Amino acid sequence: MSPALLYTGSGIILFSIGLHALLVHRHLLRKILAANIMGSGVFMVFIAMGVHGDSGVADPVPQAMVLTGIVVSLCFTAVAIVLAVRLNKLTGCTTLAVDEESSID
Amino acid sequence: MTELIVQQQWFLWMTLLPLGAAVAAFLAPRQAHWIGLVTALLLPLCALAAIAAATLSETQTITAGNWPTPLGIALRSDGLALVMLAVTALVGFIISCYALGYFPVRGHHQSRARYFWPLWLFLWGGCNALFISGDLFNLYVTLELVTLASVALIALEGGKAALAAALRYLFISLLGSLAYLLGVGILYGTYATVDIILLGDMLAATRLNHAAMSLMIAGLVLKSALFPLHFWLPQAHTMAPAPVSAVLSALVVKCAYVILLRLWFEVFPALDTIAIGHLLGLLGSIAIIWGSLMALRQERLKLLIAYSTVAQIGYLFLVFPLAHTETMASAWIGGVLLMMAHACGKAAMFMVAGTIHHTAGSDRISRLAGAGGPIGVLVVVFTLAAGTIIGLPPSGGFFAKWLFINAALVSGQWWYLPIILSGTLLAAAYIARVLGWAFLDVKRSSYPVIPWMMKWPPLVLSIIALLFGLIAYEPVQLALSGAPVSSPVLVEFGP
Amino acid sequence: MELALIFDLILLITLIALAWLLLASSDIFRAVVLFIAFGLLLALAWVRLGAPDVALAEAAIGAGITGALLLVGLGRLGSAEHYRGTRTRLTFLQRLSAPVLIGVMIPSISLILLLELSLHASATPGQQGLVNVLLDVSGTNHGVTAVLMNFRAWDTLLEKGVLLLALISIWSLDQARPLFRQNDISPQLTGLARLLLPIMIIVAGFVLWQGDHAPGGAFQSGAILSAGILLAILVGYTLPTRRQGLSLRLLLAVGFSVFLLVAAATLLSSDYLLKYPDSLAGSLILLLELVATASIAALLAAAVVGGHPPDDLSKPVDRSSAVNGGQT
Amino acid sequence: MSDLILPAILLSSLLPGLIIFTLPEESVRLRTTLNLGGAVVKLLLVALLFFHVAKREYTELRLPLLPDMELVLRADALSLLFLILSAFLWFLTTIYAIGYLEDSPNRSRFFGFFSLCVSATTGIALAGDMVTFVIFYEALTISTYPLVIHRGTPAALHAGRIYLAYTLGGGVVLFIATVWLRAIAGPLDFSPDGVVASLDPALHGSLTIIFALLILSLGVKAALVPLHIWLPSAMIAPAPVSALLHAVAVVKAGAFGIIRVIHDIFGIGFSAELNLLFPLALMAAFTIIYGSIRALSQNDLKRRLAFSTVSQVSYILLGVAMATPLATIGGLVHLVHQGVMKITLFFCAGNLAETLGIHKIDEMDGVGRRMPWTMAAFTVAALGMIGLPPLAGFISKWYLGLGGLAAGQPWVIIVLIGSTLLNASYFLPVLHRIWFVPSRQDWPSSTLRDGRETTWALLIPPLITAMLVVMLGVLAHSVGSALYWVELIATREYGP
Amino acid sequence: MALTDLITAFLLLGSLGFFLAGTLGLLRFPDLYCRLHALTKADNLGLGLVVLALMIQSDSWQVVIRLLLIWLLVLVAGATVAHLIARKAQQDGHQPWRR
Repeated sequence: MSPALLYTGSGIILFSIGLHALLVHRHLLRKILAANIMGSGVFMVFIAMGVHGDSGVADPVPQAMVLTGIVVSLCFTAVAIVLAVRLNKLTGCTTLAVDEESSID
Repeated sequence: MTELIVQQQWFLWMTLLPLGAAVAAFLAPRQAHWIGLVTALLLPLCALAAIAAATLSETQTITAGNWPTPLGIALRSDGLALVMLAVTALVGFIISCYALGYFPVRGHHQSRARYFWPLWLFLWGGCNALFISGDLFNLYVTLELVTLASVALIALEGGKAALAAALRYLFISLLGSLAYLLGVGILYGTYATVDIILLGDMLAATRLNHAAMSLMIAGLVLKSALFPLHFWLPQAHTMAPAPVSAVLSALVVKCAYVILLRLWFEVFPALDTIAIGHLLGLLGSIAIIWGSLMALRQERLKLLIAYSTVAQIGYLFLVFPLAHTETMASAWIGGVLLMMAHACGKAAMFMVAGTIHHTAGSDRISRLAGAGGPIGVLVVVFTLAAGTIIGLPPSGGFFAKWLFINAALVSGQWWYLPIILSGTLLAAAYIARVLGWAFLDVKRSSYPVIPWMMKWPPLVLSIIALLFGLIAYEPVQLALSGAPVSSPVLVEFGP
Repeated sequence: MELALIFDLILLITLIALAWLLLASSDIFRAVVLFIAFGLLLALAWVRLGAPDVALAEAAIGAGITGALLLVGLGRLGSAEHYRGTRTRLTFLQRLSAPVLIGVMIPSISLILLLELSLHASATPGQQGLVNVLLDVSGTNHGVTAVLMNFRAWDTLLEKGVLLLALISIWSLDQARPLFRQNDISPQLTGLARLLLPIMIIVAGFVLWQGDHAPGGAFQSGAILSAGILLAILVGYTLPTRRQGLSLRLLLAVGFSVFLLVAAATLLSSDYLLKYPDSLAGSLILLLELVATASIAALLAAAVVGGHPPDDLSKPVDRSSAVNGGQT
Repeated sequence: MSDLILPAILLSSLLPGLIIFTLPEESVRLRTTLNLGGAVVKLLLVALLFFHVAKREYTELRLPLLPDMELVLRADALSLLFLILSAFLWFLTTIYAIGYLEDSPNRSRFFGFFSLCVSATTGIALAGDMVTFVIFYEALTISTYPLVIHRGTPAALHAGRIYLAYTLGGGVVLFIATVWLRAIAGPLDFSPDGVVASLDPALHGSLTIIFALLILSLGVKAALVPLHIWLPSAMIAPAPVSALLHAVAVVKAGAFGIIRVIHDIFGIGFSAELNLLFPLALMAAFTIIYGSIRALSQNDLKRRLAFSTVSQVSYILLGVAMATPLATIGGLVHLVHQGVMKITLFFCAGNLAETLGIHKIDEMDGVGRRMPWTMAAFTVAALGMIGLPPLAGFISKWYLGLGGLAAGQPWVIIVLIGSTLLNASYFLPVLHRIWFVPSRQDWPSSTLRDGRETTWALLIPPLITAMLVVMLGVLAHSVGSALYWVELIATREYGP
Repeated sequence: MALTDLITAFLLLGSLGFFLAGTLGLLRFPDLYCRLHALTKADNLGLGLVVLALMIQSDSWQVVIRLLLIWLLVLVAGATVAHLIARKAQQDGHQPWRR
C-alpha cells in the first residue's frame, strides 16, 4: 500500500461523501460545502496519481491543473453563495424548494 | 489576399475576440450593446475566414505556445470544430440582434442589459474555445466558463423561480463537471497526458479506463440533460430571459454533447462501448418519447419548447448505438447535422416565444387563441422553425433523421425506427396544438407593436432552419474533413 | 517510512471524518467552521503529496477566501434555518435516482477504482521529465509556474476569464451590502490593520517573486493581498468611486485583459497562441503575474463583498447600504 | 436559361408566398398583385418549358444535399402533365380565392400558405428522383394543414387533426420506405425502366414489402379506402382549398407518386413480374365502388363531392395498375380530366355557399334560376363525371375500358359500368333539383349593380374550367390536348 | 541523538502540555470569556515553544527570523481577534459567568 494509492483512495472517498451530501442535503450552503469537498476529492486523485515512485515530488502538470481547478471551484462557490443569499432574500428559504410552487408564472 | 486568410489562425481569433469584447463590455457598460453587436457582426466573418483558411491549409491541429503535445494544449480546426464555430457564429449573431431589441438600453431593465452583454460574450468565447479544444483538461475549463456564464444569464431574469433554476443548474453542472474531471484525472494518472489524439492512440481496454470513461460520460450526460437527468433543463431554460433561453437550448446543451462526440469517437474507440452505447440509446429513446409527451402536456409555450429540447437531445444520443463500423459516418454526420439544425430551429422558437410573451403578456398557449396581426406572423415563424424539430423536409432535422434511419436499418437495429417515427409524430402533434390555438377563431384584443429587432431576427433564423437541408452539403463536407469516421455517409446494405 | 505512512493514515482518516462530520452536522455554522479546518488539513495533505504550490493555494483559498465567503454568506442568509417546512414534490424518477446513485453506483465505482488503482499504481513516469527539460526555455525556474504561465498558459488565461466572469455574475445578481455595521470599527482592529497591511503587501510580493523558482505565484500572492483588502474594508477604508467605479473595473479586469492582449500579440506575431519570444519570456511572465496578482486580489475581495458597487446604476439606492459596500 | 427555368418555376410561387406572410392584412392590392403575378409568371414559365419538353429537350438541375444525395429537378413528359395542370388550375384558383375570401380575416396567412402549397405541388411534379419527391411531398402535407384549419372553428381544428394524423402517418411510412429502398438500391433517380429491376433476386422479398409500404403511404393522400377518412372531413376548409386539395394538390400528389413509383422506380415490367399490380388494381376498384356508394347518401354537397373524389382518383390508379398502354393512357388522362371537372364542381359549390349560403343538397331546389351560369358549369362538370360523351370523363373511361380488355381483365368493365351508374345516381338527382324543382324559398337578390349572379372573380374560373371539360372531350385528339400528351408519354414509356 | 534534538523534544512536549491545557479550557470552561482566556494564553505559549523548538533545529538565521515573525504575528492577531470576539459578546449582552 503506497502513500499515493492511499491518497487516491481517500480522494475517491471524499468525492463520494461529497456526492452523497450534494444529493441528499437541502440547505444550499451545505450543498455548496458538499460540492467543495467533492472537488477536493477530485483534486486529490489528480495529485496523488501524479506521484511517482519514491521521489516524493509530484508531477508539476497535474499540480498546475489542480491550481486551475481550485480557482474554478472557488468561482462557483462565490457565485453560488451570492445566488443563495439572493434567493433567500426573495423567498426566505434556504433551500431550492421554491421553484415548484412558483413555476406556474 | 489568400495568403492573408491562410496565415491567420482565424479560429483562434474567434475565441479571443468575444472574450476581449466581454471585458470591454464590462469596462464600458454604457456602450456594452454596441460592443456586443460589433462582435456579433465580426464573428460570422471570422468563421467564414476560418473555414476558408482551413480548406486551404493542411494542418488541423496546433498547440498553444507551440509546445509538443503531451505538454502543450492542442487546439484544433477540424471539421467538427469549424462547423460548430460557424453555427454558433450564425445563431449567436441573430440572438445578439434579438437581444438588442429584448433588452432595451434605456428604461426599467437597463441593468439587465448591461450585464447581459459581458456575460453573453463570455459564454460565446467559452463555447468557441470549447469547440476548438483538443485537450481534456482544457475542455473542462472551457465547459466551466460556459456553465458559469449560463448560470448568471439564467439568474439575470431576477425572479425567485429564475434564481432557483440557476442555482439548481449550477449544482447539477458542478456535479457533472466534477465527475468528468475525476475521469480526466484517472486518465492523466495512467497515461500522463490529456491530449485527445494521444489518448486515443494509447488507450487500452482496461477496467480502470472503463471506469474513467463511465465517469466522464455520466458527467457529460448530466450536463447535456439526457433523460432521466434532464429534470433541471425545463426550469432552467424557461425561467431565463428569451435570448438566454435561445442560447441555452441552441448552444450550451451542445457543448457537453460535442465533448461526448469527441470522447466517443476519438478517445474511447478502443474501449468496449457497446453496452454503454445501448444504454445511451435506450435513454435517448425514452427521452424522445417522454420529452415529446411532456411537451404535449404543457400549458406554456416556453416549457413546451424546453421539453422539445429534451426530446431532441434524445435523438442526439441515438448516435452512439447507431455508430457501428459500417454506419459510423451516417450516425456521426446525423448527429452533427441534427445539432446544427436544432441550434437554428430551437433558437428561433425560443426567440418567437419571447416575443409572444412580450407582446401578449404571457406565454400561455391558450393566450394565443385567435392570434392574428403581429402575433399571427410570429406563429407562422414558430411553425417554420418547428419544421426542423419535427423533421420536415427540407430542414436539417429531416436529413439527420434520414441518416439515423439509414444507420438503424443497415446496422440491423430496426427497433429505433418506431422510436424515431413516433417522436416525429408526437412533435407534429405538439406543434399542431400550438397552431390550433393560434388559428382558433375568436375575437382577439389588439396587441402592442413589436419592436423591429424582436420580429425579424427570428424570422430569418427560422427560414434558415427550415431550408437548412438545402444548404447542408457544404457544412457536411466541412464536418467530414478530419472527422474520426471514414465510412460512406449514405450506407447501403453490404453484399 | 513507516512513521510517515502512519501520519498519512491519521491525516486522511481525520480528513474523511471531518468531511463526514461537517456535512452531517445539524448546525450549519459549525459545518462552515469545520470546513475551514478541513481546508487547513487538506493543505497539509498537499504538502505530504509533494505539492506545496497547491498547499499554499489551498490554505489561502480553501481555508481563507472560501471560508470568508461562506461566513459572510451565512451571516447574510440569517440564522433561520426553516428548511423543513416546505417539502419538494419529487417526481418518481428523482426519488429513485438519489438512492440508486448513492446505494449502487458510488460503492461499485469506488470499489472498481480502488481495485484497479492498486494494480496500476504509478504506471507512467508523468511529465516531470519533459517539464524539466523545457524549463530552461520557459522563462521561469519553477516547474508549476512554467506549466501555468507558459506550457498550459491557455488554461490559465481561461481560468482568469472564469474569475472575472464570476465577479461579473456576482455583480449582475446583487448590489453590494455592508460587511459590518458602520459604527462598529474597533480601534484595536484598526491598529492591527495598520501593522498587518504593510506586512501583507511585503509577503504578497515575496510569494509572487518566490513563484519564479519555488512554490508560490500570482494566485497565492493575490489571495494574501485580497485578505489585506478585506481587512482594510473592515476598518473602513474606501476607494474613490467616480465614473461608476471605472478604476475599480479596470483593476478587476486588468489581469485578464493583459493576458488576452499578450495572447493576441503572440498570435499576430508568431501564428501560435501564447508562444512567447524566447528573449521576452521571462519578462512577459513577470508582467502577467504582476497584473494577475493585482486583479486576483481585487476580484477575490470583491467576491467576498458580493455585489456591484452601489453607484453602478442611475437608479436610486438605499443610502445606508451605499456606504461601505463595493469600495474594495 | 434552361438550367434556371426549373428553380424559377418553383420560386415563382415560393417567393410571393414568403413575402405575403409578412404583409399586413390591409395591403390588399400588393397581395393580389403578388398572387396573380406569381401565377402568371409560373404559367408562362411552364409554357416555355412545355415547348422544350415537346422537343424532347429534357432539362435537369442537380443540387447536392448530402454526399451521394442530390435534389434533382427534372422536366419530363409526365412531370409536365402534372405541372401544367397545377400551374393552370392554380392560376384560376387564385382568382377564385381572391374573390371568395374578400373581407375575411387572416388573408395574408391564407395566401402565404396557399402559395407554399402550390410550390410544393410544383416541386412534386418536377421531382427527378425519389428523395426530391419525398421532400416536396412532405412539404405539401405541412403547407396544406394551415389551410385546412384556416377557419379556426373547433370543427376545422378537429378536421385538421385528422388530416395531419393521416398524412403525417403516411409521410413517415413513406420516409422509412424510401430510406430503406435507398439503402438497398442506391440512388433513386426516376428512369423509364425503373431502378430496382436489376437487383439480386434475394432482395425481391424486401422489395415487395417496400412496394407495399410505398403504395400504402402514398395511398393516404390518394385516398385509397380505408385510408380516405381524412378527405371528407377536410371539407370543412374554404372552397378554394377544397378545390385545390381535391383537384390538384393533395390527392393528385398521392396518385402521381404512385405512378412515379410504379413507372419510374420499380418499372412496369418488374412490378408486374413481382405480381404487385393486381392487388393495387383490386384496391382501386374497391375504392371506386365504395366511394360512389358512400357519395349516394351524403346530403352535404361538399361531402358528396368528396366521396366522389375518393372514387374518381382511383380511376387513375386502376389505369396505372393494369399495365397496358391503353389503360395507362386512360389513367393518366384522368389525372387531368378529373382535376378539371372536380375543380369546377367545387368552384360551383363554393359559389353557392358564398353567395346564397347553400351547403346542403336539399336546399338546392331551383337554384338554377338564381345562378344560371354557375349551375350550367356545374351541370357540365357533373355530366362529365358521369362519363357522358363527348365530355372529358368519357374519354378517360373509354380508354380505361379498352385497357382492361387489352390486359385480359374484363372485370374492369363491370367496375366501370357500375361506377358510372352510381355516378349518375348521385349526380343526376342534384341536377334535377337544380333545374326542375321549383325553389322553396326566395333567394336574396343580387347586390351587384348589373344584376350578375355573383362577382366576376367567382364566376369566371368555373366557366373556364367547364369550357375545358367540354374541349378536352371534344378536341381530345387534337394536338396539345391532354390525351395527345398522355399518348406521347405512353409511347415513350412502352415504346411505339 | 544530539543535544539539540533532546531540547527540541523537550520543548515540543512542553508545548503539547500547553495546547492540551488550552484545549481542555476551551472545552470545559463555563463561559465565553473564560474560554477565550484559556485558549489565547495557553495556545500562544504552546506555539511559542513549538517555534522555539523549530528555531533550534533550523540551520540558517533567516529561517529563525521568519519563525519569530510568524510567532509575533500570531500573537498580535490572536490578541486582536480575542478582543473582537469578547467585545462583540459584550455588546450582545453576554454576562460573564459568576459562581
